[in-house]
Amino acid sequence: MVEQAPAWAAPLALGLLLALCVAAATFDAALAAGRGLAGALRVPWQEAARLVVQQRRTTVANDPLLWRTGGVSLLVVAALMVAVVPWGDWTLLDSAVGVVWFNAMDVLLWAAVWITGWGANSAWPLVGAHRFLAQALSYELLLMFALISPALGAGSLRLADVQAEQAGLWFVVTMPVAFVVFCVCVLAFSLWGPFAAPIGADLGGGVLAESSGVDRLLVLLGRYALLVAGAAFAVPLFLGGGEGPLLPAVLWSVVKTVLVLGLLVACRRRFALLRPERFAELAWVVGIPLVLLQILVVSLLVLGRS
Amino acid sequence: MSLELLLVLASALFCIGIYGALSQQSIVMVMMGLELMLNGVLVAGAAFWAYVSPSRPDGQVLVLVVITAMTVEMAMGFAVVTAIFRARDADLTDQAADLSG
Amino acid sequence: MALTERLVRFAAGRPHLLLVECPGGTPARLAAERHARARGWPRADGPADADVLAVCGAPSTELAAAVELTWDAVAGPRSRISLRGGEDVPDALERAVAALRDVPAQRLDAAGRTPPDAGGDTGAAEMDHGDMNMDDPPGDMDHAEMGHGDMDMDMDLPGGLAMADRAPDRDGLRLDILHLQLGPFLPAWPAGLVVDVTLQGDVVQEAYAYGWAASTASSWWDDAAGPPGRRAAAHLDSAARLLQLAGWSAAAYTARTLRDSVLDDASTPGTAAQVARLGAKVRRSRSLRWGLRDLGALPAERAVQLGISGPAQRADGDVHDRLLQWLTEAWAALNGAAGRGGTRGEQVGGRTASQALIAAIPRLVIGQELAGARLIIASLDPDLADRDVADTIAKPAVAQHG
Amino acid sequence: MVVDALFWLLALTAVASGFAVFRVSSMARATFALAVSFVAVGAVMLLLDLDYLGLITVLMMVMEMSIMAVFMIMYMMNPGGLMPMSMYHNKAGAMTVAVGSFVVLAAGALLVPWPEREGVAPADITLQLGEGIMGSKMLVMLTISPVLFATIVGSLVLAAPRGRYDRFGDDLDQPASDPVPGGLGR
Repeated sequence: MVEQAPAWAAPLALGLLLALCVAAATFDAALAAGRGLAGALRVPWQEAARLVVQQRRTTVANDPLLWRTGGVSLLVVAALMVAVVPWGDWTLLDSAVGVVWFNAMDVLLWAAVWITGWGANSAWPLVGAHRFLAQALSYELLLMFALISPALGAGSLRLADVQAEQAGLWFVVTMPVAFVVFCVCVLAFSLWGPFAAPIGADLGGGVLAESSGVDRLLVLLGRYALLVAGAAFAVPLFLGGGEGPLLPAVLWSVVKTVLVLGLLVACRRRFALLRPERFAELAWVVGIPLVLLQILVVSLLVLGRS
Repeated sequence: MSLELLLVLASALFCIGIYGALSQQSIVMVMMGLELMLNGVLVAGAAFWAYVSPSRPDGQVLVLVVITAMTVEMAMGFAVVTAIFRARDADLTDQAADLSG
Repeated sequence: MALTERLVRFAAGRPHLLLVECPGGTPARLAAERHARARGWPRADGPADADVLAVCGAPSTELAAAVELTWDAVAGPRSRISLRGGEDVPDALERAVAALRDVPAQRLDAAGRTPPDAGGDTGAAEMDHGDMNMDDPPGDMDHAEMGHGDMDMDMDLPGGLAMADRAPDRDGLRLDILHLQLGPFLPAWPAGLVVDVTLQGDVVQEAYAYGWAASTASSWWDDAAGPPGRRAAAHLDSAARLLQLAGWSAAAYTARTLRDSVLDDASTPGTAAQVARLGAKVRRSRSLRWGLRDLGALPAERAVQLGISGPAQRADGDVHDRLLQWLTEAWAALNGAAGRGGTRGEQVGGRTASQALIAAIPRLVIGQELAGARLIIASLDPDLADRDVADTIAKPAVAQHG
Repeated sequence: MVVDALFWLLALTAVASGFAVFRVSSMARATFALAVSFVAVGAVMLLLDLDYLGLITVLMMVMEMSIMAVFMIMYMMNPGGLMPMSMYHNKAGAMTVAVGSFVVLAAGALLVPWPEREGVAPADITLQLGEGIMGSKMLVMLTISPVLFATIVGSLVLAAPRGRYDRFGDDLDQPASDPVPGGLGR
């Protein structure tokens, strides 16, 4: 019942991705200053204008090829993630292994962030890049298991099937741990909130310490795009996709995405930085057993049903 | 795209891997050569599955096993490099030639 | 192009402000932070993120050179202001915006700059590689004796960089080391402090802490003639900077706001309650405790041995404890507790409190990771705007090998 | 037609970036050239409808290359390739062997009469793999799991500088003395 969208929907989806990025940035600005939405409306645009006209910095003996590639690829990865998301009854790319697709795209970020930090040939960005790898080693297995849970519940790696399986009972009810872990992992690969250590203030900006102008804009936009992609992915995985009363399914998908996105964005103000060397132990000693238990519960439910 | 073309691609990757494994001095670079050789094997395995016996899972399982082998090779390789580096401060094959006759 | 011009003007409405504080520039920094907050200007993480460079206080000769390096690292359109006291700040910020909007002048500025590859080391003083190993004699390279087949050795790398030296690390490996100078200007960093570190990976192996000469008479925070809430404000300021580094910008924002209202009028009844609420919120935060616990532990008896008094000694614990101690003492000060000594402590054995804190830095940061070292230094927060401090710690005084 | 064009593009990318691994001077570039080669091969597998295996290849290999980059930076002198130098031995001999084996292998690929395709791919190719490894090829997977476990143990033993007595002292119940404590305060 989920159909392949026509080709002209691709720019539409990209536009939706960018619009949600702007919405997320506006919401974040509104939370930051505490001066309400009206004061925040201009902020993302001012910020973008500022970075567009700003000079791009170069450093001594940098590696422009890797540096620039890394900066762009965050946005590219986010777009590729969104491509397999079913929006209501439509999807751009109906992959039979959409869940694995998401995971593979997420791993591309390991390389993307690392080469961004490496390319500047400076100590702070490189430390930030290594910090991201440490963080990635901690969250990646959690993310894999969190992704497996809904796939196991639906008996399929295709997102359309996962979404269809939830008619009546959303997976967030039966697999709350997996949902929370998934959201944490989205924050982690988006370098957002408690997981912003690779670009943290304690490293003077980390990976971004030497970037300015368009280079910085692309990375910052890429972060928002990754948050949007993660939020959009949570909807078919855990929140029943386009299911909902009155509104058409596409709109329900968008509304749910916006809600998850708002939740993720708000996390930034709530928590202090979770430093990667501390997060590692937390993720492996507490997190992984928890998601494994969740998978056990899901397996038992699936067995009991059949 | 045909079986022959895929196999030529596989041989090209495999032979570049041979070149790297034979010519490089650094152990890490030699490992990259080995990885590239296995990359060729991946292509060959996938090609045989698609063009010879798609109805059986053997080709797919072969690819999966090769990917596993690559990770095992890499993990052990890095561990050995670390151990050698700690013991002798060396990361070059010429300095770890104990087995050479 | 008209479009560029319009974008520049539009963007200039919300420039990112990089505050560079020289010892003695505290009132200027406080005023700049206050006005920037009122205008909704964000703070820059570093020179790459900045549009306006505000130099607070009067830089010494060495600091002036460091200011120039930082200025070189700011990407255009850029403007620079110099703040000496608190009064001229609004005008100066207006001037900065006007300079950012002056497109022809910005074009001229951009045309006059040389790219870093041509000019050698033009990066920021605090975050660049130009200081990699410059003082090591050439030829002291372990690689040269290793017999690397047909490798040709060429000592000079492009851009005037030197090749990294090597040293044993804590895992028993001989790996590359990197010399890095932390300070004198970093966000949320004690003004004028410099810590030379030797890094392996991101682990600090050696550290030397010293101050760059200041030009003022005494610390603004400890000035007895100031308003009554100054002690509380000083602790809130230190706490805000540590919270900023710990990645909790919302709490840091609250702490800064409270600091400013304390400085305005310490006797407002609600303020003490708000400080107490902030303290409770910080105490409750589990993510903050996870991040800061067991970092830079300094038991009270050890602190006494090191000549440290004040909150750092009374906290009797790690970075997290010192943060809570500041908030507790700020609240106590607002409730009329007199407090002993200055904001950083008392003079012990001929050394001022800040001197003792600076001397303790190497002991605490060696073996820590770079980001952890920054948190530890922020949790000690020595105040270098003291002539005694500046005179006695003007050159590398503490050396310790890990 | 489109598939053919894509195949040629990906094949050339895989070979060119594979060769670049041993040609570029920067270790970071070498590592990620290898990663590009793997991604291209993964995409070729997608062209062959092997969706799952193609994506797994991308996933595993990009992850592996990112970790490899860290080891590169650790152990190689001059990892940035800023200083001109070459780290080869017996370059000519290696090239001869490589070209020779390519000629033999490629001739074999083109000249051997390969068997005709038998059967058709099932509708769900990933299901075929899953049933394969859980059914007829179960023994293979059963063999692989102890190998993987042995790898984990073996590589840790080789690489870790300190055993548990170094961490805990004689009394294994007390908290570990690690240079950087973990998040749980154990």
